[in-house]
Amino acid sequence: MNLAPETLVLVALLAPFLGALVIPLFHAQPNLRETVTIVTALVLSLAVLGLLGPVLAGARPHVQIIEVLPGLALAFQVEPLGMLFALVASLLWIVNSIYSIGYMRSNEEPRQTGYYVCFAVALGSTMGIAFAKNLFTLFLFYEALTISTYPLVAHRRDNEAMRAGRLYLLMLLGGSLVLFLPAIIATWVIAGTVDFVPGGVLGGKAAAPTIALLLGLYLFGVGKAAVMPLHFWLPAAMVAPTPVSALLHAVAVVKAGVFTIAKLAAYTFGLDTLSAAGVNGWAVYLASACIVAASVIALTRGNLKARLAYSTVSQLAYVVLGAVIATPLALVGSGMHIAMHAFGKITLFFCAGAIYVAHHKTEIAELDGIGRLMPVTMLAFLIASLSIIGLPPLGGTWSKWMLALAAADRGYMVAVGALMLSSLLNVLYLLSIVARAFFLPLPGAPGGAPVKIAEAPLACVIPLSITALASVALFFAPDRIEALLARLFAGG
Amino acid sequence: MKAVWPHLPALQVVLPLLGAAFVAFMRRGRSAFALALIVTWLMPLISIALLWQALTGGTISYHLGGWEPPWGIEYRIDALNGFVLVLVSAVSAVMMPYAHRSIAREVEEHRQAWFYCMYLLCLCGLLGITITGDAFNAFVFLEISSLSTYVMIALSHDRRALLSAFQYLIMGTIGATFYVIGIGLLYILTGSLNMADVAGRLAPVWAENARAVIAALAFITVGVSLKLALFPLHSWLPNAYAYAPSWATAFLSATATKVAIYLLVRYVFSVFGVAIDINALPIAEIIIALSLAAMFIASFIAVFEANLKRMLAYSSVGQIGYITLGIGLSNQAGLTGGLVHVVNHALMKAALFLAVGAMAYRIGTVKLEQLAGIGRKMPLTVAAFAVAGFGLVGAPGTAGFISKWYLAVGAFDRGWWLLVFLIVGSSLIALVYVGRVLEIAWLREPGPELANAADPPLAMLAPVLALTAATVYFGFDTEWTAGIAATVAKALLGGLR
Amino acid sequence: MSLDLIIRIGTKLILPFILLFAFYVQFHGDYGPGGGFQAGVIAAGTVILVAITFGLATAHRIAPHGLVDRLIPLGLLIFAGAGVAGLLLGYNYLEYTGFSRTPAYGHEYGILIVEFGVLVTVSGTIIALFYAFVERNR
Amino acid sequence: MRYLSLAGFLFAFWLALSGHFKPMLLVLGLASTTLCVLVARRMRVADGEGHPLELLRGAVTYWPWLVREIVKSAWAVSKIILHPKLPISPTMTVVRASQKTTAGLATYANSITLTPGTITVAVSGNRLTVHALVRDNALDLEAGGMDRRVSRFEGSS
Amino acid sequence: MTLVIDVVSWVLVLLGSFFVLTGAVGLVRMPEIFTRMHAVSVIDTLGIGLLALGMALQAGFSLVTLKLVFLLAVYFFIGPVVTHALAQACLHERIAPLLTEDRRAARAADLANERRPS
Amino acid sequence: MSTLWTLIEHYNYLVTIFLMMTGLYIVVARGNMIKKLIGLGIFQTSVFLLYIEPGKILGGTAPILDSAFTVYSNPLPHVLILTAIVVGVATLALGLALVVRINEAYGTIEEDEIFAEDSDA
Amino acid sequence: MFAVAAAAILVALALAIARAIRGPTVFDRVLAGNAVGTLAILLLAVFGFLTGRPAFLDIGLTYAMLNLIGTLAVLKFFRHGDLAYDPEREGGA
Ligand code: NA
Ligand code: NA
Repeated sequence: MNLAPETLVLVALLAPFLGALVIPLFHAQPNLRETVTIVTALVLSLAVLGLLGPVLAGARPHVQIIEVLPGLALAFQVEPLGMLFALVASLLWIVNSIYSIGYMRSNEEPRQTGYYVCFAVALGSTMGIAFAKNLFTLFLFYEALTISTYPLVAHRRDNEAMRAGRLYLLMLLGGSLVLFLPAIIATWVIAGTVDFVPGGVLGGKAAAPTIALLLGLYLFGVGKAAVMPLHFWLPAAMVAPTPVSALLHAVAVVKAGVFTIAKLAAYTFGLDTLSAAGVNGWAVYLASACIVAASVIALTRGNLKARLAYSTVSQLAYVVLGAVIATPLALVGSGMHIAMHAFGKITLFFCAGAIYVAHHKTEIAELDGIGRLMPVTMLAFLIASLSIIGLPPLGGTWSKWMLALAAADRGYMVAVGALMLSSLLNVLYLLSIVARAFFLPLPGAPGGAPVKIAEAPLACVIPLSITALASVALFFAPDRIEALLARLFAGG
Repeated sequence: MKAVWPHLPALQVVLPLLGAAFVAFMRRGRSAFALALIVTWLMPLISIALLWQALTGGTISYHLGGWEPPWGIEYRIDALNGFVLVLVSAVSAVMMPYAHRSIAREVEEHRQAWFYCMYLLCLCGLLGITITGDAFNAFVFLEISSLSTYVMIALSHDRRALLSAFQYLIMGTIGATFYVIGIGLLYILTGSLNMADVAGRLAPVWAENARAVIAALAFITVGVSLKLALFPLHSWLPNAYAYAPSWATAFLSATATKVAIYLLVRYVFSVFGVAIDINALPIAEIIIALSLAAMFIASFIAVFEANLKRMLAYSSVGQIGYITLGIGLSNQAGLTGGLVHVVNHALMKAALFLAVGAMAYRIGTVKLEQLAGIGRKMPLTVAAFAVAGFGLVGAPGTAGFISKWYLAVGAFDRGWWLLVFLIVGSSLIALVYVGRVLEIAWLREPGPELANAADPPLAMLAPVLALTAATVYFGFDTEWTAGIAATVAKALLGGLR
Repeated sequence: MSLDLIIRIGTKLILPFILLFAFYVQFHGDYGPGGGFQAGVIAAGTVILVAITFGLATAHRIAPHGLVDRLIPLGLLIFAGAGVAGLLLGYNYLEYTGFSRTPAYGHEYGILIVEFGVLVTVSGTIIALFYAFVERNR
Repeated sequence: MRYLSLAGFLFAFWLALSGHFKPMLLVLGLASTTLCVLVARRMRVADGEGHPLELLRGAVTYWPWLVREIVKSAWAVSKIILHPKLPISPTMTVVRASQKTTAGLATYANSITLTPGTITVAVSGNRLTVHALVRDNALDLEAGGMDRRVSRFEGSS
Repeated sequence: MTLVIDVVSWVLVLLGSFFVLTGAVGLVRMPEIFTRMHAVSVIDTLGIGLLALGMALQAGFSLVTLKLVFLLAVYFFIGPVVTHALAQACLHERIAPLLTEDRRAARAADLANERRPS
Repeated sequence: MSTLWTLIEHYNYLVTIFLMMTGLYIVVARGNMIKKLIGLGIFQTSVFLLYIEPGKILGGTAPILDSAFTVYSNPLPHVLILTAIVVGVATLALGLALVVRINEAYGTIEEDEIFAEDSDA
Repeated sequence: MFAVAAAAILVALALAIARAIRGPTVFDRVLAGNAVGTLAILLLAVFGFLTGRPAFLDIGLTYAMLNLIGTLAVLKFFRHGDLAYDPEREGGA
């Protein structure tokens, strides 16, 4: 099958939405229903993978659906950053789907049909974001992603979940409407276009303070990037089922946020414009502060998922940092960190979910000795933790290294310091869990006595093993990602 | 066909009038509905032909009774009112099939024929206001539409509708009287009632007696603003919309206020604007301030309304604020935004009110607390509500986004950054009131009282879905909405002195 | 109280003249719009007078409900129909020039027809309102 | 006959009002008159009471007499009104009406009312209850001068 | 001739005005409803009549004059009916007329006696 | 002095404004619906006076019976007043009909009592 | 001459209005109201003569007729509380 890249773009965009339409038809046959999900995810991944070759070869497949206003179109174009994001999201969706089946069935969760529908719509929206040719298209799918994930966040339907859902909707949709949209319109008014153009469209169109203001609007307006202090929604959303958390933290939502920031830096502001005097300095310091502050807060959380959530807030700030440092190296680091963190964090969440499925434990204090009950899970947890911390031989090493290098390059020593301090804090808040799991005695069991291994169902364990192994694999294949991202700067 | 062609302007108004007369002879609601349906479906054919003529061949002038203007009454169709004619007639035509079952449920049997008679009169009045080029004739049509509206509201079986109709009658009459005082002053000053003629004669009068011209402008603006429910002259609207028969509410929200807005635009830009330097007066500032108040205060009240129809009614007051804001901005993008929101809001609000009417049809109430889980029972209806509701929020992919885009660009073009944030910020309030409904409708479990609820019959469902689809369609293809609105705005602004 | 003699006779005496006066106003409204309205009011007044002095039943005998309710749309039809007839004769709406070979007469006839429509509608409306008012508790 | 006469009166009324003798208006006048007569028939108003054709002949002498009476009593009432002491002596009384027809009776009662100073308050059979501004007016009526005059007017036909 | 007409119409109009004023004064001065009716009847008869006559003389014999006469005639037919209805309504509402003498009872008896012998 | 003259010359404006204010006041201040309608009627009446002025300016007169019959007459102010009166009468009639039905439904025509009754329900 | 008449009528109008306001019974008001109407017509007629518009006579005629109907209606309404009261059918009051 040799489809034109443009067709593949359309397939990638439409497959999840078609899947979402088909899933409810099999409401009464869960096995068929889940098959639809998996097939859809596979089709999506194949389509995205099919695009990789042409993009690496320098093609920029481009599809315009309709011109909404003169100069403003619903249009798509695949470029390296989006390619990477789409790849990560689509591959992780397969894994996440398998994991979902194990998790949702084991927990006998209600409303599963709606759950899978929303998931598919969310993935379709993510593809829209990844392939958007302009800010309008991106914004459209950005909002669709928020709306489609809202029922997932409120999945439990109790008061806490509803409150989290409301907060989620208000902060993401609200923030995007109040800050992001005006920023887009301002870009339109200033630059006369909102297209993503290599080298940016704002260069020379406005004074530095205006650009700086615009940067602020974007940074805070793109709420999915969870830049502090607009990050509350993310910890609150922990009430959702674990696969949803994985979706939020690794597959789609927050990644869409930081991806948007990175894309804005490369294609709307342009690195030269962004790194000019008086534009980005404050943002670098803000990102650095976020990195440290979120890590410190993570340390204080006793709930496993909450700690992971604040860890995410901190790690997202890495990506933002790279974007606002605005050098090619920093941007490559950013893009790479999107992928690296995705695999690491999804593993951690899968592990947290597996612990919940198998033993209904959510607090870190309850995890004493759990490594003996769930050795595979906790080994994966260890691998992922090391990747997040940025230690070799794991993928996270490279992205962190590039970011630190770029910061030092530009003389942002505070950023370098923040990165180092954060790594230290990562060690503390992640490895302490691993240590507790393996070295502390299991409560209620006599010391040293052999315990029966009690892992979560295979549908949970296999995905988390795969993602953990992928984190290792990524350490050895950074050049592929770099090659892809290097295309960002390869002559327009 | 050829013989009919030149007389389309007359037929646009006369057919509903004749229809109303025939319907009045009927006793049964069913046959009355059938005739009303036929007449209503003819309307868009005529109005589209008229708009096409106006766009391709320039302004149409039809002399009623063969008398030459300015002495005789002239029907005058340019892009602006052709556009409004198409809106009013097309939206009515789309929603008409819905009426039969809904009205049968909400209006007593022996009054249904009477209801359709009033509806046709109202349609005649609204189209008349839009099509006529004569200020006094517009007043007559205004009153025809208003009087029939009062009756339509009062025909609801809810007794509170009577009080609402009465209050609307009081306010509406005051508004119409203000309007007629305004045109009376214009008549004294210029000796003419033909809008175009008045515009031509006003300039020398302005030089001589500016205060009187301002007084006329003020009277007309206040009078029309009452009709279009510009904050704070909106007090009649929430109750009238809440207690009228659901279909009537949808019809009125989509057409009546929009026609009043047309009248305001016509006077501000085509009559006064061409003769006097309208920017020298503080009218834009006043309109913008009131619009902002509407966008925030009325929307805020909507958040706390327990009755869904009242909630949407307050939302209308807020949304009208966006339209008048565009008028107040009076630059290319802003005016385009205001005008395109006339269409977009009409589509969205019609869809919303019809969706709510479908709920009323199925479960007999529109109290929010009794709608828990209704999304499960009436999935398509609530989905339509959601899409149109997100349109109100201005979510991208809906027509509402296009409106807000233009308005914000208009504010930027004026250099008013803060206003941009107010425009988008107010949509947050819409997000809250729409989201509140959706949360209850989708995320709660349905109670036993919803046991028999289901999506309404096709004749009711189809208009809801069609309008919702239009909301989405015009969020992407804007050639016929924003495109024409931009043309109109350009012509209006180009005519300004 | 039995029907008061003086009021009864006074009413009987004056009624035909009131009605004729209505027609006079109708046809002498300066040939312009307007006459039909006053005439309609006066004509309706005769029915109201009958109802007041001779009772509602008598009024109903003279102007039954079915008739009154149909007068309103009938007048409207006459009014709009005359206009449409103008259209059919190839002139603009409400242009009656075609009603006669002499345009001025045609116009005159047109106005007469329209005014008659107004008379019918107005009298029908007022009588209907009167009936609605007096019958509201019956 | 009565209808013919009514038609005559109505048409005369029309001509007086109209003042135009254009054929079209005359036609319209005739049509209106006919329509009025038809309606009058439907209303049953043009009977002996409603269109007292018989009283026409006597009217020539009766009316001038009545006008004279009105002038006299109006003057009298005016004097009373303008008199500083307002010398009124309101009196209610009952007078007998000797007319044979109801039209005649009504003529008498209305004549009393038309003359300032006296008002017919009620009619019951052939008894009229009258309110008079001064006692003398009441006594005059009781004496029956006007009654006889009206009866003669009635009888003359 | 015109002079004569002028003078006569002058006199008529002045007299009419006088009666109109007098009637109005009576309307205010009279103590209660029945007596007030008498005052108004001065306006309704001589007031209107003389003024109309004065004006008719000024206008000469024409359609307008004829019309004026018709107006008067209509007034003469309608006026007493209205007055009578009002008086009757007052009595019915038990508004007691202020009387120096009520001869009703006595007169009713007299009339009854009168009839019996005949 | 000249101001005074202007005022007197435009007495109909003064009367118009006076009637407008009176009518509006009654509409706003009275809770009785019939009184509100009366106020509304007064308010509407104010307009008729306004249209008398242009009649003078344009040299139009009220319809005269024996004037020559003109086919193409201007829309003289009296036509406008008449139309406005028709509209006003129709409005008041409809308002009255509504009040009658309100009285049937609520047993009162005082606005505050009706509000009280509806809030109880 | 007509100015004198107009003045007299105006004064009379004022007096009649005073009575209409003072009442005290509704019948006083009806009486005074009728007088006001009559005087107003008279005034119009005088003005009509002053300005050469005898069309006012038509107004006078209209008024006279409507006055009859109106007064009867008002009186009947006050008497029976009901305009539809039928003396022949419903017998004594
Ligand atoms: Na609306
Ligand atoms: Na008398």
